[in-house]
Amino acid sequence: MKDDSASGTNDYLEIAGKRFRSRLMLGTGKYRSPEETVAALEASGAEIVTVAIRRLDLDNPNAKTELDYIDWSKYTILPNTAGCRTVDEALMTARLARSVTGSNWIKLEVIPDPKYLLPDPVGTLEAARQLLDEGFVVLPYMHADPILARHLEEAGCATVMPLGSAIGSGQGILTIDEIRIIVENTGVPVVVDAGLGAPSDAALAMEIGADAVLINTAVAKAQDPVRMAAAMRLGVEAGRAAYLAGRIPRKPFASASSPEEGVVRV
Amino acid sequence: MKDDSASGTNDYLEIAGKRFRSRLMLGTGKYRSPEETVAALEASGAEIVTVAIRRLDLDNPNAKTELDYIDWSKYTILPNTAGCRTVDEALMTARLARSVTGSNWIKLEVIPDPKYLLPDPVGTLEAARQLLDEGFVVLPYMHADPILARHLEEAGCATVMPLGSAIGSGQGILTIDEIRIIVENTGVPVVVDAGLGAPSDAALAMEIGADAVLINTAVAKAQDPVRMAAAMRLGVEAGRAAYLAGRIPRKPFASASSPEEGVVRV
Amino acid sequence: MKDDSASGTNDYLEIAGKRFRSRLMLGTGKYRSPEETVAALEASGAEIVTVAIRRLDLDNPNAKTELDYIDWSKYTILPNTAGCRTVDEALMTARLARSVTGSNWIKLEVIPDPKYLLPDPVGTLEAARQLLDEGFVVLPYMHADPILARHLEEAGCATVMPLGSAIGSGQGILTIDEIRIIVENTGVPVVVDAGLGAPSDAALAMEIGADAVLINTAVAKAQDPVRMAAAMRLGVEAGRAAYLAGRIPRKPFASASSPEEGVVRV
Amino acid sequence: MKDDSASGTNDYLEIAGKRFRSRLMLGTGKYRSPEETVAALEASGAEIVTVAIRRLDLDNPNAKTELDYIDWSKYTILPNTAGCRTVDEALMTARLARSVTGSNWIKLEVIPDPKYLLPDPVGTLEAARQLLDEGFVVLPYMHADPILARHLEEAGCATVMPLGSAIGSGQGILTIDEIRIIVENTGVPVVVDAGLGAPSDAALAMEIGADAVLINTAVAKAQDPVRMAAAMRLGVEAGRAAYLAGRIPRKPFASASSPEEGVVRV
Amino acid sequence: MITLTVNGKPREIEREMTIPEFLAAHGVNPETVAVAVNGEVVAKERWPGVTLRAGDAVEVVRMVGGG
Amino acid sequence: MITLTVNGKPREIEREMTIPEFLAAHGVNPETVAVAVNGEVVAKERWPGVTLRAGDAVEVVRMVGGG
Amino acid sequence: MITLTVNGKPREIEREMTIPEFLAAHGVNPETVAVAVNGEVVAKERWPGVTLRAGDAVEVVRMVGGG
Amino acid sequence: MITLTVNGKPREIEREMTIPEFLAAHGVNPETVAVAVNGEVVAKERWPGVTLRAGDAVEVVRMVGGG
Repeated sequence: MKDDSASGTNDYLEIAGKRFRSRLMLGTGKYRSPEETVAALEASGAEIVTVAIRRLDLDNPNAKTELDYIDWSKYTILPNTAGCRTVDEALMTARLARSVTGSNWIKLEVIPDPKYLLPDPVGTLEAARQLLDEGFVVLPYMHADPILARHLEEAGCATVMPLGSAIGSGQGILTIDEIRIIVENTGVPVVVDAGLGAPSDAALAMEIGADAVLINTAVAKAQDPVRMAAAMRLGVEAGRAAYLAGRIPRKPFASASSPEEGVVRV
Repeated sequence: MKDDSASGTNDYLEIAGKRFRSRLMLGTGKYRSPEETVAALEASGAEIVTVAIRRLDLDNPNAKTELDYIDWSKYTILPNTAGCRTVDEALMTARLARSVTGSNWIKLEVIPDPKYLLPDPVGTLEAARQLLDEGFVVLPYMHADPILARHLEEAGCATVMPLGSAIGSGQGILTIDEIRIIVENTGVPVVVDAGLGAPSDAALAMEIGADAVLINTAVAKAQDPVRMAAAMRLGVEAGRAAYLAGRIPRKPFASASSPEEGVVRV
Repeated sequence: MKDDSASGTNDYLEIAGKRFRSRLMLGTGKYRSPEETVAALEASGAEIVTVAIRRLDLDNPNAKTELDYIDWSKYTILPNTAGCRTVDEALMTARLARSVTGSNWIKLEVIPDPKYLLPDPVGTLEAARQLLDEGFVVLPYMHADPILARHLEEAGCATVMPLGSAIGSGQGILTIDEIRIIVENTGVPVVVDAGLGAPSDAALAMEIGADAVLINTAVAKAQDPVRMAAAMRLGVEAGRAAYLAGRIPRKPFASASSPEEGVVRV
Repeated sequence: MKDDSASGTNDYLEIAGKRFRSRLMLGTGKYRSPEETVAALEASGAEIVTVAIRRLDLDNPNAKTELDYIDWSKYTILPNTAGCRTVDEALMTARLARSVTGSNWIKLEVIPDPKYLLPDPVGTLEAARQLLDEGFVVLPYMHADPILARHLEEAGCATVMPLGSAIGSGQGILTIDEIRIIVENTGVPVVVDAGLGAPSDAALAMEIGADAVLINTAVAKAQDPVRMAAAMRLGVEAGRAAYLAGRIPRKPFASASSPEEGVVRV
Repeated sequence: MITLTVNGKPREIEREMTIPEFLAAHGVNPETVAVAVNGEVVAKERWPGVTLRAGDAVEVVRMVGGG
Repeated sequence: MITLTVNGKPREIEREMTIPEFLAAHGVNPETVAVAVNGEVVAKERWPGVTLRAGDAVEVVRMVGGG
Repeated sequence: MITLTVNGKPREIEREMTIPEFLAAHGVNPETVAVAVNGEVVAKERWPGVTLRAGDAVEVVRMVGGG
Repeated sequence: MITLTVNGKPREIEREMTIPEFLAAHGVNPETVAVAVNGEVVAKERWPGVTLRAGDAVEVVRMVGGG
């Protein structure tokens, strides 16, 4: 973001004491090629990038992945515990993630159901508490439940990451009222994660006061991921600028934009 | 827009043979000061700017208006017939507009009802036909009625301008399905006018294939109109780029963004 | 409807001087069998029943249709001009309908587009004026355009029949704000036609003040059309009773239903 | 409900081994008079009726309340823990409720926030487990979180009671996708509680497969509560019948209800 | 043999005939149909006086289920 | 005179008394209330055996309309 | 003195005058306005040839901010 | 030959070996992986001191693209 950006020069996202100019976090899953991954990251302007932790294929241990093409000096790496169904799996994966990345940041996901991929409120809170005890910086993925957000913040999480709609669905933000309440009541950054399908969704998240968004599928699976990454960046910047600019209230009625007086009558 | 824009260098809006880089048309009503009007126009990147035609106060004929501060060499002026309740009033206002602006472009509005400010489909079509006969370039404001759009296009209008929601209401696009159908079936540019409240609305209009949007109240009445103008510009660019990039389909179900294989099990 | 009905004994729908207790009009297309058609009509409590006019197969002129099984002494027949793409086709079909049914009621449809099946505002108004001149009682199907509704009412139509959503789509009422405005401004009965998929849709139409609804596909194509007809009847009655009962306003915030004072504190 | 009801004679709601014909639970708060309370209960057909537990005013211990006018032999009483902010308050209130009503059914609410009145997922689960240990039949009020619903069912709750929208707001069902998932995955009855404003909302809850609804404010605060109670009854019956009848799928496109062949062409 | 256009398609009949004769010749119950000739609807009471001639465009319609 | 905390507020009574005596002294219909003492709900059949003493925290509740 | 209807209201002027004279008399910058007389817009090049007479309905309009 | 459970599946290795030996034997770049043994993550600096024995459950993981 340039100095003459629409959001202004002093507008930072701050997580666990670290400052970021970009409010768009990008995932690295599901791209068609490593080249696309790298170019999309570049176009997005993202500074925080998520990765997953998976078992190495010992019969083919040096197969390159998209991640080998990324210049990690440019990004803050955020490993996740995606795929973990239980607290124990999430704890183990988080610890392995810390070992492999050298970073203590973790995007915590405890997702018992493989069909709807919805996070477990109780398990997530339990795992968060344990990981916080172990010194992790925890960014928990969660249902857009304002009271759960409060519990996670009180436990010491660095952000809350409420979902907009089902992960990978592109349905946008179906939890808008809940996210408004979370924004109003939460002291740590609110990152809308899951379900965002287009820049309009990303802009909307920012307009209602979210601090950032995390996007993966909507970029990786777009017909032109690199252009979509640029579009998402613009959408996030647009929404943030609009939030700072103070939008007009929604009104149930019309009001003319041209003067009502002085019309030529026949 | 720079050459390295997200939409690409060859992406033009073309109306009546004239090409524009910006897809955001801006209105000039309701600003708090002339300075804000000028700065908002600048920040928006708009190339087409709407004005109204009103009776001169002969007792105070040289009162300056916001329009006196605008460098009109930079913009294509688009006078409207806002406030006209009948076909005859709209015709008279259009002819006066041509005389005062020296341009034959007219944003046609025939709005019989002062409360809901909804356009008259029959009167608009009748006035459009007359003005087209008289050599005007007609951009008609209309309900988002796909069959009416067809009539207006067949009559020779340069664009169609379906409403998103009640003018000035900031409710966004409540007519999304109709606008999709209009986009699919219309050969002239589709400009979504009225009701857009935030960049997310503008982006959405562009994502579903609209060619441009027209905004006034949402910028003029924002707490910081200049920043909101910049935000709207970004939103329009984001939506256009996403349209060109090809968004993922909306799906009713979840799909994981991280690999489902290879998760550490405990 | 019984005397102790939820809507009260003096609640009538009146169209062109004729009174009805039922506010559910039912179509007769697309059922799986004549028996189902008859039983669904019975279960629905409908008093006004729509039919289409089609060319007779002269090579098989006595093939029975579902309509031969209906006791027409119990119903007011309402022929439509469905399938007519132009004003002339609609006029011809209306005149043939009057000849074959002996009734001068006509549900007017002018639908140029075979894909989206959206009505032509200009053609519908033109045809309505002609048919009114010829003594028809005209019930025009229309886009939910409040100004068009006004034109049709001023022309002398007996009702207006705005669409809820695309015909046969079961999407419910996507035009809710427009229908509210039509209800507020229209003196003749407002009948919501097209798109209703379930009793909740029918109830909603009535709750916002519509005078009646017309349903076909949602009953005929339900898995159990007879039970769905009964369900729609209940839905319409529920919505009408709620309209008369005066619903609570929608509020953006919560308010407790139990007393806030006197809670046991620990 | 009569034998010839739209839902059929063998359609029961069963909670903790007890069978009910009515699927509408009614609250008793906020009515304007005891007479209205009694008449609304009667008109609603409700068999399960909620009450709150509050401290007695010892200086005026025999002040009559609306509840003194109700013939409790006709209803299953369901006391709630409304107003309780913590697990301990809810436990104490539940135990007092059992003592005062003689019934071990409890509608469990743990609501820490007095502004948004949203339930605590963690506290509710903890209180539910304790009350189940003490032999209560627990009907927990909850956010529409499918994983939380699973935890509560696994703990042994007799129902789950997800919210439609903010309590008392009349906004209807904003959590429709979540409730669908809960219905699909839950073995105990799903009762939609909070936010229902009109029969269309109640019908919608039943159409998507909820087993019952609980309503208070929308009846008590209607302009005519008794008629609204009757309307809600009809809405619930309509929605249940439609669920059993199998509604048509929502489709994004139109399909004609009259035959496409045989139209008179001019 | 003469040729009419009936319901949009050519149809041969033996000779010129009135509308009731035409309907009877095709086994059509006259109660259930309406008839137009050359774009004009013919009221039922006028049917006996209208003779169908070569080249006439005839519409014969009935009610069917519809919504 | 001794002082209890009843429903969150101090209340003086003449002397120590059992729950039924306390309710009767205040004109309360015992059928319609539940009672907790010092955080424990007291089952109705146990009321006669429970004496309220100075400093006891007593809750006396009833049903009211609620949803 | 003669009376015109200007912008919907009566307005007296000293004498009959052409449009440029009328505008000058009122201090109006002719660059910024359009003029209609009796329902017809008068093109600027025709202004000098059009004389405003008693009873004429005159519209003088300008651009203002609008959307 | 001894048998470990590696990443959930049985895997035979020649002999007991330390983690760095195990990784080297499989051609794994130790920079890119993390290792857990019997449910405990082993910090990289401790790898040389940990010997894998028959029946040990070993996890060897890497980063992959994910969201």
